[in-house]
Amino acid sequence: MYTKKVMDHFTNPRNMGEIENPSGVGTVGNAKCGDIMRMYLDIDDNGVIRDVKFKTFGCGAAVATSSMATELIKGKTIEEALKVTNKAVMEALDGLPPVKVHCSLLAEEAIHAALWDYAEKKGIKIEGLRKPKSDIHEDEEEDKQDY
Amino acid sequence: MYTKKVMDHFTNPRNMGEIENPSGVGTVGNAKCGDIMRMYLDIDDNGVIRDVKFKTFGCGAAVATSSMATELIKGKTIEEALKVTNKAVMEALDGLPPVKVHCSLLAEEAIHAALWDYAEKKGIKIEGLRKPKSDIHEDEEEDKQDY
Amino acid sequence: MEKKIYLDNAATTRTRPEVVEAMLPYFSEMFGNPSSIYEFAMQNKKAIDDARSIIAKAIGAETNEIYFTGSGTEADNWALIATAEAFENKGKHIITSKIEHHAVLHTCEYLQKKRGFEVTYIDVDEFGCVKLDQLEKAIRPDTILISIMFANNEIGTIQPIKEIGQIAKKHNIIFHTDAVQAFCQVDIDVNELGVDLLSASAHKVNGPKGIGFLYIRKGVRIGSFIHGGAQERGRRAGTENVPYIVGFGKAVEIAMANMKERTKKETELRDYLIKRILAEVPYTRLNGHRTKRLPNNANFSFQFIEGESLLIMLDMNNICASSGSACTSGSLDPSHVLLAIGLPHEIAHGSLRLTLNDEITYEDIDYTVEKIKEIVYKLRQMSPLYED
Amino acid sequence: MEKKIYLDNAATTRTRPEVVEAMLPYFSEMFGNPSSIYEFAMQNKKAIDDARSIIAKAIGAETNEIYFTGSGTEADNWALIATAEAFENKGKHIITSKIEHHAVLHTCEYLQKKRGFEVTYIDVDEFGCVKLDQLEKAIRPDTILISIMFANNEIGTIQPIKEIGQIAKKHNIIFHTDAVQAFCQVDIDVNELGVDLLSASAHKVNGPKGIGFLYIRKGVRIGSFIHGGAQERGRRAGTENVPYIVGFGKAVEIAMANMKERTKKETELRDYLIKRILAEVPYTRLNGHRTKRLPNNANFSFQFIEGESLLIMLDMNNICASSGSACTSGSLDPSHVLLAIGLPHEIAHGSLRLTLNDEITYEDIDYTVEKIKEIVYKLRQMSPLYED
Ligand SMILES: Cc1ncc(COP(=O)(O)O)c(C=O)c1O
Ligand SMILES: Cc1ncc(COP(=O)(O)O)c(C=O)c1O
Ligand code: FES
Ligand code: FES
Repeated sequence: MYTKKVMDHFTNPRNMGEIENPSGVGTVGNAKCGDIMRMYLDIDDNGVIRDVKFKTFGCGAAVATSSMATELIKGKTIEEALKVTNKAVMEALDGLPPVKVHCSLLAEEAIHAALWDYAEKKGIKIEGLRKPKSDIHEDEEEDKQDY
Repeated sequence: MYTKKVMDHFTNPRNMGEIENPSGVGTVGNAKCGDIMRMYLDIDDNGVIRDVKFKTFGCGAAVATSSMATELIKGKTIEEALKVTNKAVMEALDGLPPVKVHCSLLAEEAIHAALWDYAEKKGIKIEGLRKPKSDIHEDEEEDKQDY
Repeated sequence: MEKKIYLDNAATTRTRPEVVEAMLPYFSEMFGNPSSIYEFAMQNKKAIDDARSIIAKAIGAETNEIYFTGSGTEADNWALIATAEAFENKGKHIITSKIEHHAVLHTCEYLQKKRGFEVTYIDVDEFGCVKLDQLEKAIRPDTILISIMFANNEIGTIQPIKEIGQIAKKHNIIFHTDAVQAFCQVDIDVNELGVDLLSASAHKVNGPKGIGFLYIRKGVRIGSFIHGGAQERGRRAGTENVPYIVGFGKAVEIAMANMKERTKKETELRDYLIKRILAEVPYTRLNGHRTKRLPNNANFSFQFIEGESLLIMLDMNNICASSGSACTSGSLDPSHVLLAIGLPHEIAHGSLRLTLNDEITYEDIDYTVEKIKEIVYKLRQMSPLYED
Repeated sequence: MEKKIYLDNAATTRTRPEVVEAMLPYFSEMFGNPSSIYEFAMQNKKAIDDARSIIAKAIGAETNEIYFTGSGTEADNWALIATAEAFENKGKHIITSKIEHHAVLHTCEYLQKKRGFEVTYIDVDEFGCVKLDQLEKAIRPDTILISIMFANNEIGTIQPIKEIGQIAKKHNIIFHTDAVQAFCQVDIDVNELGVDLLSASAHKVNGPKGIGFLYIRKGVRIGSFIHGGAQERGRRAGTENVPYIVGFGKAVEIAMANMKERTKKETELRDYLIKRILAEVPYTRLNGHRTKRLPNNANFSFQFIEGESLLIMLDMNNICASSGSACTSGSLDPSHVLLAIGLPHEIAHGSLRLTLNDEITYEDIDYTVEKIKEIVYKLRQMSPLYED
């Protein structure tokens, strides 16, 4: 059901763990399946993401997308990180089964939540960042029959 | 589905044919399945059935019961012939499948019809013989589920 | 055992050895439940999808428009009952024909008696063709479904499906066709024909007994008939019969590959059989349409004789045949199909259906014709209706 | 392929080679339609009757109380829908439990939404046992059916069927039990238990997928669910799946013959597995009843981890297992059964069902326990819920 890349990131997740005293940390839950993801960011003074770690309680897709998402934002600026959408993560993983698309939203939201935490701590405003909901959910599938 | 005896009487029916100038002839039809049986009797002055022939348009069971019924009444008196019930015919054939029980009524009724014809021609009354219906039918099965 | 001449291929067919071969690995080796998550079972999901796409292609459908069922009968029940339930707010009137299979007729009866539906049964002409003008006139504002079989299982008549599809479309009514007998015997393209729902069954095309499918056109929103697990994309519950699905796929693959050649051969044999019987057995008629008929179907009425006796005697001569449809052989009523084409009761009773396959030879047909001649003669001698 | 340790026998089982052997002749040799009149097909009728009587004996029923269906799910649908239709004049209330299989739950939902029935879903206690007092209190004058499963497919809890039978009898209500998981695993005598309708499925007892049966007590007058031909004494239409019926008979014959020995062995292994897991994996609970459980079922919740990840990692180690029931693995909801026994959402998510067969060895169990320990440890390291 999962692609090779998903399986690779699932079995050998990159950047799994915690960061002590992170610049920002965000935890989001998926209302749809009850799964949870926490993202830790270490951001330097130039707004570059020096390090990123995650912890995930979730399915294979959730673990793999967290892992891939951290890879995609590591070393990037905040602005660049904001452009990493769940679609980009999925593409980097060679796709997810339709029923698992919503899992990838978890990663996107967790990054946003961690950035929001960073901005609040710093007392700054990040252009284009909305306050993340603690529970995310995707729009209803268009046609339930199609998966 | 049929016993050996039924198959024997079906493939080699006894007394199949017609009698010219019969003492009595009766034709009955089965309202249930549309099948038809005609019985010819040759009865001597002592009321003994000297010869009997039949013709049947019907299923294997109808042919076999006609054949067996003629065997059972041949050489018998009218009174004895009246005692040959469809049950007796069935027993003599080692039984019929439940769905075919009604076929054996055809033979019983055909004998009665031929005897009735004989009695009318002779202007006599035969004890215990009712006017046969031209269409016979059995009582409805008790439990349709049981076959 | 002596050689059997099996002329009852409309009742059921031999499962091809290649089909059995294809199914075998899925019993004791790849036996996983296709809904399971592990690799061992996921291969079965793929096997199912492959079969589904073979079958979809055979009727010009999309793969995800095919839903496997436990029989042709279940597919018919599903089509009728779920459509009735989905559209009963729009109306409770259904149109079908007098010569449908019992899988449709008895389901209609159920909808009438238990669910408050009204059903109009359209007449057929003497050849068994549904009367199109009557059909169109029967349409009412509350008509929600037209169900007309593709080809009849007794007399083989092929219906004007395309015309019916156009009528249904014009009036915006769902169109179901029971194609159990037609599938892999005649060309079918659901889009060209305007069919919304189509039923078929594997055991009529050299697949196993106990599996069928329902084609549901994308966008036709009917519910489930069997409720439970999320199999078949949530529309037909029950652990998938992986071996039979694979076998069905294989059977269709073979049947579609050899269809042209096979039906040509069968048509020739059929016409030879019909010609000889009509020429050599007096008081005999062909039932069904002379040309708009299934390539493998011949159906005769022999006056003055009764069907069961004929069948038993053919059986004693190693010829397997039937009079009505197999599933009603427990019944004593004359065939509703033969009555519908106007045969009187006694003549309907003396009917014989011979349905060929591509292994039947001219020799087999010659032998069968000779036996029929002998037996019909013998039974007529026995018949009170026959005066010679 | 490396050796697989198949611990998902509640999802489906391997079809026994002896069963395949028994079915084989009915595909390409004795392929006749059992409803046909000729000898060639009549032997199949007998084969069906033989299988039917083996199965009847296995539950203490009469031969003609067994009706073959296309799956366990179909049997459940039939029992519920036909009973609802037969008795709706008496009342439109049904009682079932919160932990039924979806084949029952979704059919109840259908009856509620589409057919105007009311359904009461009885609670279970923390071990998954149906609350009898609540059940009896739920009975109303218009209650027509009680449907409680014999044993649960996820947590293995065996229900007090005899007591429920007595309650049903006392109130003159039809009692159906879904025995798909219990059949051939625990002793069943329909008369002793007071069961009126019972469903089972072949593929859970080493038979093929796609065949089940419904036991209908003589005198319980419910109609058909699938309408059409006169098969199964007029109660279940569709050409009989002769090979699978024969195979089902064979599977039951074997399963009943070795039941005592097999379940004893499975129970020992099960208890060994449970003991080790509870002792060696911290933050773990056993779901279901400690002793009133299926001999081959073990179900655990591992706190802080999520089921799918666990299953995939087990799969990578050649262990086939499941979390909920296979047929809902497409769904993201946590198991309704685990929620019903009171587990919070996150704990329900981390559940693992291991279901044995009699080929599993102590060695297999030891290997499995070691792998579970490793994987649970690894996943907990990854979990934001786990603080060590
Ligand atoms: C308790 C229970 N009921 C019903 C079913 C459905 O049986 P089937 O897969 O044969 O439709 C299953 C298993 O799938 C089950 O475990
Ligand atoms: C026209 C037609 N419809 C439906 C069916 C039923 O198919 P199945 O036997 O697979 O239930 C048959 C044959 O039995 C048929 O000939
Ligand atoms: S199912 Fe919950 S994150 Fe994938
Ligand atoms: S069925 Fe008509 S007499 Fe037997």
